[in-house]
Amino acid sequence: MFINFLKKKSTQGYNLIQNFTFTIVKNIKKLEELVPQVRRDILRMVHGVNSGHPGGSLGCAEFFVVLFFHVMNSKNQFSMDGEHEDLFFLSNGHISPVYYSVLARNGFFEISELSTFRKINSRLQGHPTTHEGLPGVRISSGSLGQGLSVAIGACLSKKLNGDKSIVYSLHGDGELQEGQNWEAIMYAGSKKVDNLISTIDYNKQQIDGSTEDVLSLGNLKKKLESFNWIVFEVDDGNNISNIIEVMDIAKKETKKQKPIAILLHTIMGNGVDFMMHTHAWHGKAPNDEELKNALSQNKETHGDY
Amino acid sequence: MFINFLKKKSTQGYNLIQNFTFTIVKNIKKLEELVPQVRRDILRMVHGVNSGHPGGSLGCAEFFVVLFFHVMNSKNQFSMDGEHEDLFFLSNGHISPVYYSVLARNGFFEISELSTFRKINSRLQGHPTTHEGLPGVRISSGSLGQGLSVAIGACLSKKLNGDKSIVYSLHGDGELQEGQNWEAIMYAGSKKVDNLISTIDYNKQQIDGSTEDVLSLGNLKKKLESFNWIVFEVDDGNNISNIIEVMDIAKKETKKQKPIAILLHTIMGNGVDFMMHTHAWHGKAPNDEELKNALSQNKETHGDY
Amino acid sequence: MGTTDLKNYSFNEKIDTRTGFGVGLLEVGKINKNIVALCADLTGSLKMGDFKKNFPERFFQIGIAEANMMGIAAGLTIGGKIPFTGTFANFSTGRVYDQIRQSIAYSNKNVKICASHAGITLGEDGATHQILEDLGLMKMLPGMTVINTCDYEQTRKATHAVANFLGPVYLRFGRPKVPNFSTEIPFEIGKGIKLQNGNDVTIVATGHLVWESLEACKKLNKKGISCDIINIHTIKPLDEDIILESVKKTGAIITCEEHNYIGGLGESIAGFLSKRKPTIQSYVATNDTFGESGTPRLLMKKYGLDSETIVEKTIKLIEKKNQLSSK
Amino acid sequence: MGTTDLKNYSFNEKIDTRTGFGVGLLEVGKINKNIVALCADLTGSLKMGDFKKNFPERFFQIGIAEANMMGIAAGLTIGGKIPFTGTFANFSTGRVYDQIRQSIAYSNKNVKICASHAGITLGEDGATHQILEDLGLMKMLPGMTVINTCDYEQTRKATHAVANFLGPVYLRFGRPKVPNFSTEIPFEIGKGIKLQNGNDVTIVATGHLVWESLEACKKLNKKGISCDIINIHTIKPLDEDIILESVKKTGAIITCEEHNYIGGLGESIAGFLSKRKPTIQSYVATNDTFGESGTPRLLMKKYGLDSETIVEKTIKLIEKKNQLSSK
Ligand SMILES: Cc1ncc(C[n+]2csc(CCOP(=O)(O)OP(=O)(O)O)c2C)c(N)n1
Ligand SMILES: Cc1ncc(C[n+]2csc(CCOP(=O)(O)OP(=O)(O)O)c2C)c(N)n1
Ligand SMILES: [Mg+2]
Ligand SMILES: [Mg+2]
Repeated sequence: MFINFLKKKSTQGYNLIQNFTFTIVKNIKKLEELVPQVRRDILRMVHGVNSGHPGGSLGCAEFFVVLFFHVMNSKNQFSMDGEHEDLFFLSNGHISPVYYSVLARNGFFEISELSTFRKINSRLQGHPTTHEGLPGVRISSGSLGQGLSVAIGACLSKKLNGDKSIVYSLHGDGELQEGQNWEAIMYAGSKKVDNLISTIDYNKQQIDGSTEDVLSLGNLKKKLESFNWIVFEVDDGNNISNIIEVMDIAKKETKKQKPIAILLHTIMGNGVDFMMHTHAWHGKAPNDEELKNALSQNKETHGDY
Repeated sequence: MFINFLKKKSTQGYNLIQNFTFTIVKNIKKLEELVPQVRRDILRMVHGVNSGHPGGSLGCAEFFVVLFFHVMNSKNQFSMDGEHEDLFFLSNGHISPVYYSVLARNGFFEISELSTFRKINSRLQGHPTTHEGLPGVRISSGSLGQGLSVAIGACLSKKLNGDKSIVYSLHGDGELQEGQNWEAIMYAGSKKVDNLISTIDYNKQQIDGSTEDVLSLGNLKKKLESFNWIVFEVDDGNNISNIIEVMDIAKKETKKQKPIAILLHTIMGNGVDFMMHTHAWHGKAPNDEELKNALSQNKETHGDY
Repeated sequence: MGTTDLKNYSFNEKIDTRTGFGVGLLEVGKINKNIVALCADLTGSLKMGDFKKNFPERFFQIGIAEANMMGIAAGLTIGGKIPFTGTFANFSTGRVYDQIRQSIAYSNKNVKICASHAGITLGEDGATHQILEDLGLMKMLPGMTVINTCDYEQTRKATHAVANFLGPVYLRFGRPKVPNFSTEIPFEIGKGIKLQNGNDVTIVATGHLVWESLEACKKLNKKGISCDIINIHTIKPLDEDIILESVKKTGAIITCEEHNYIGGLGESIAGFLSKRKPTIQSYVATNDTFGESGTPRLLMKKYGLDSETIVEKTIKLIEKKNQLSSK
Repeated sequence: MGTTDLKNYSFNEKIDTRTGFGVGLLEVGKINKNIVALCADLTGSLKMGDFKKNFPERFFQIGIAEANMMGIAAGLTIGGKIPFTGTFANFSTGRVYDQIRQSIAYSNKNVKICASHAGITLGEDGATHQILEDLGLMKMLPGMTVINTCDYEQTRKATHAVANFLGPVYLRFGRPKVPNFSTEIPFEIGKGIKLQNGNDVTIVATGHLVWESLEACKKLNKKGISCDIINIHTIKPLDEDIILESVKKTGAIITCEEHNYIGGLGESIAGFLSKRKPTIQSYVATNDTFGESGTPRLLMKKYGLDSETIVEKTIKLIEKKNQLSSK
């Protein structure tokens, strides 16, 4: 129960813990403890409305936990401009469940609000949006392929403002089939956008099947390097220590005239045995029986919403 | 004057030279002789309406002459479907002057029609289009970045039809900044579209300056190879023998599970000294004085329109 | 004012329009071997699976690259293929407008752009996916035929009609299960369908709003208001005659569509009536807002796209008509 | 019917609207250092060179990648920048509709989409570049402000207004040199401008058609027809009051725009009049066709966008109005 009170942020006037000294949680065990709770949130949110995207969300649970509880340097109070704090953009907006869970657990809004996911009049839209004013979200996504351009724009804005913080982004691997990504990849590589760390959720799955079958990405590392990016590859992207390590290294490589990509090999549906290693749960909710089974595999560590 | 009567093609009922045995003009000298005439056409067309794109057109004169008079296997009568003949798609439609000149000189329509370029009620639109029924044109272009996808579609159509002929396309180098190209490059590479030979007019110039300054393409060969393409590079892409040679080699590499790209290093404005090696004449017409100068550098070999 | 005997439209099942497309596509694929299909990683959602299974060599999985899909479709027509592209409505139109414009519409290529999950009834995915502007986008393209079907059977028939039609077509359908009532009703591109005869008001409806307008008609009839109900499935070219004839009789028109009132069918009708016979009009459509997540039914209610809204707006419209004529 | 004393609008020079944008951009750039500019390889055509020269660090050359440009612009707003994007109108709208929709409009980002070479007066480049649907595209987006200026001075002023306005804006202007007559006329977003007072017909014009309508007005006046001339520079939000007041007086309206009659300003006006006061209307606009190469002047004549066409259509419209009222 410790983590969701670490920081309280909001634009809506919740009780704020002011003057809270920002603490980077270095304790891997504690991060690991949070993961099953995030998985439970994802599963229960998606089950609750019988729609949404558990597969990609589960595969990125460890990444989000590390990013928000360990890596990013952010302020207590959420502001759209995010000056002098690290920013994050989710390009593959369909994995909103993991984003919302971690935002809530990180204090951006009340955990209880997770129960409104995808319901009418909610701030937790099917895909993340600024339109309803949810703290933590700085751009709408859902239509794939647009997030990298936005992240680059934020990088340029930071440079103009003399703001040394870093911009993070996350993208699906199937999403990289969208051409706008390659415009942005070319721009960032050629124009030396070096305050950017973009992670690819490299789960090798998309809606219609494996990415290999649908439209192979071939050698993605080679591709990105040919566009002048620094590329790190993490073989087990569901391992917290690995993620911490690569993010620490990546951070040190910023400000060196090149954008940074992290190919995070993840397992879609990670943490729920019958959802793993398949595209089947990309956008399908578990039924009651399946939910029970899935939850039994993940302990309630921080209290369900 | 021999060349413009080699083939007469049209859908409009011009006099057709029937049963004309298709002759591949192997005589490099005769191809070379045509080039200054094509340049004259380009210059006079653009001057005539004080608009249009001489730079890229001049740089590709040799390529078009070789493609249409040596490489492509096409029928006497133009048909939209182009079954069992090689097809060509111009993606960088702004270099229509060279396209029109070579189409006319190759018998697709009357040479005199070149005088209608960019004038109201003409079939020779600023950018090539099927809309006015000009023989030789199978797709509209002008808005950049769309032609490679279309060429791939034609390749797939040929494969379905058991048609062994080849699809050729031409693209600007600046044009490759458009993301749709990379969608198409990924598709052709991953899906093994191997009846396609795509040439890049690698003149390193675009509207606002050198491609290096505007948005560098970096190592283009490495990029395309990382997308599973076979890449040939021609250092002097304004040399007829070089073009013939590379096209012959490329043809032999088709049907080998990979698409083929030719990086044709050309000189923008080639053949007119004051237009060469600069982006200044990308889309600017010469005035009377400049035209005279330019024409004086290029002999009338086949009769002006 | 007065009631009329209503035709009774019944249905055996609720079924989604996109299944009508999937079934139709398989059928036309069997008839004409030049028909090919392309999909951008949404084969199941578009119900193209059966076509793919039966004609694997005529099915092209493009990946998540809609612009490339439109260009490839245009290229496939060269050599005689008839390509049907499939993806959600937003990615079929807004995402690829310039590609459709140049490579398909201006090039006059025989491509059938088939778009599922149109409008707000897409539901839970929310506003980024709920395009409410696609009819407007496609109607502005010279040479484009624009169709929005209302139920399973109309969609299936439209798929056949579109396959036999020469020229670019935009075919719009949706995600939710809706009453399948038009089994006996023929379908012809460009020809509106008179569903009910009445005198007090003309109700023109398209897509999912057709069933709502039939429901509204029943309720209005009970209140003593009789309605002409016209199903305009072809937004372009518009069947002006059937509308004109009706408004000459009723003197008031209400247009019902799952679309922004700006730029949609309603504006097209106001546009042509303003030239021929200016008529008081009311709009059942979204009110220039983005959509949001929710169930289709709740969203239709919240955004004023249900039969209740049609009833309310019709009553107000008739009041306005009477005020105007008594002036 | 009757003539009126016409206000005289004179001009010292013909100058393109895009130069008004370029000058305005430099001016606002000097005033507000948060203003940044982005261009997709058309700096000269957009007249952004002076901004680039004066503020090199605030100018972003994106290359030929319009989708990326829109996304980068959206991202730049985070941290307080006010991005002005510049490319031709087609590549500012149709090419990037979904990007504008999601990353700018739905995200409510303070991006100014500045579009040159709109409409048929782009001239010789031809149809692929002559977008006649951009007003329709942009007006359908919730929250988008849509402006089409008529001359150098109005464009310059609009650039200032837009810089001071919070929210996404589409600012449309053109390529050819046109009379610069509105030096003394103030500009306010959303506020139509009454240019002439008359009684027989309301002429609403936007963009390059404003000068044509003033010319037409003079000719019509000589024929004894007096016109209300309204310059609607803001297509959205539309100044409904100024139009309504005028048609209440004249009973007939003609809308003039360099745009497809489908989906443009004319349909917006027909749409709102059909709710408030159905009025006989005539359209000076392109007739659902693509454009073609030619000089701006010849094209305006061929596609019915010149003062002569306005005169002809006005005369016919008044005949129709009289027929209707004598019924
Ligand atoms: C432009 C666009 N096209 C199509 C879709 C539909 N869609 C949503 S998720 C998805 C698959 C994405 O694959 P990937 O990025 O690998 O994500 P994962 O399935 O691994 O979560 C598709 C095609 C979309 N949202 N946006
Ligand atoms: C989508 C699109 N964006 C912008 C333009 C405007 N434009 C025409 S040609 C050109 C430069 C193209 O550069 P390149 O492909 O290198 O051709 P080159 O200048 O070498 O002839 C641009 C930006 C366009 N025609 N289409
Ligand atoms: Mg994936
Ligand atoms: Mg070039």
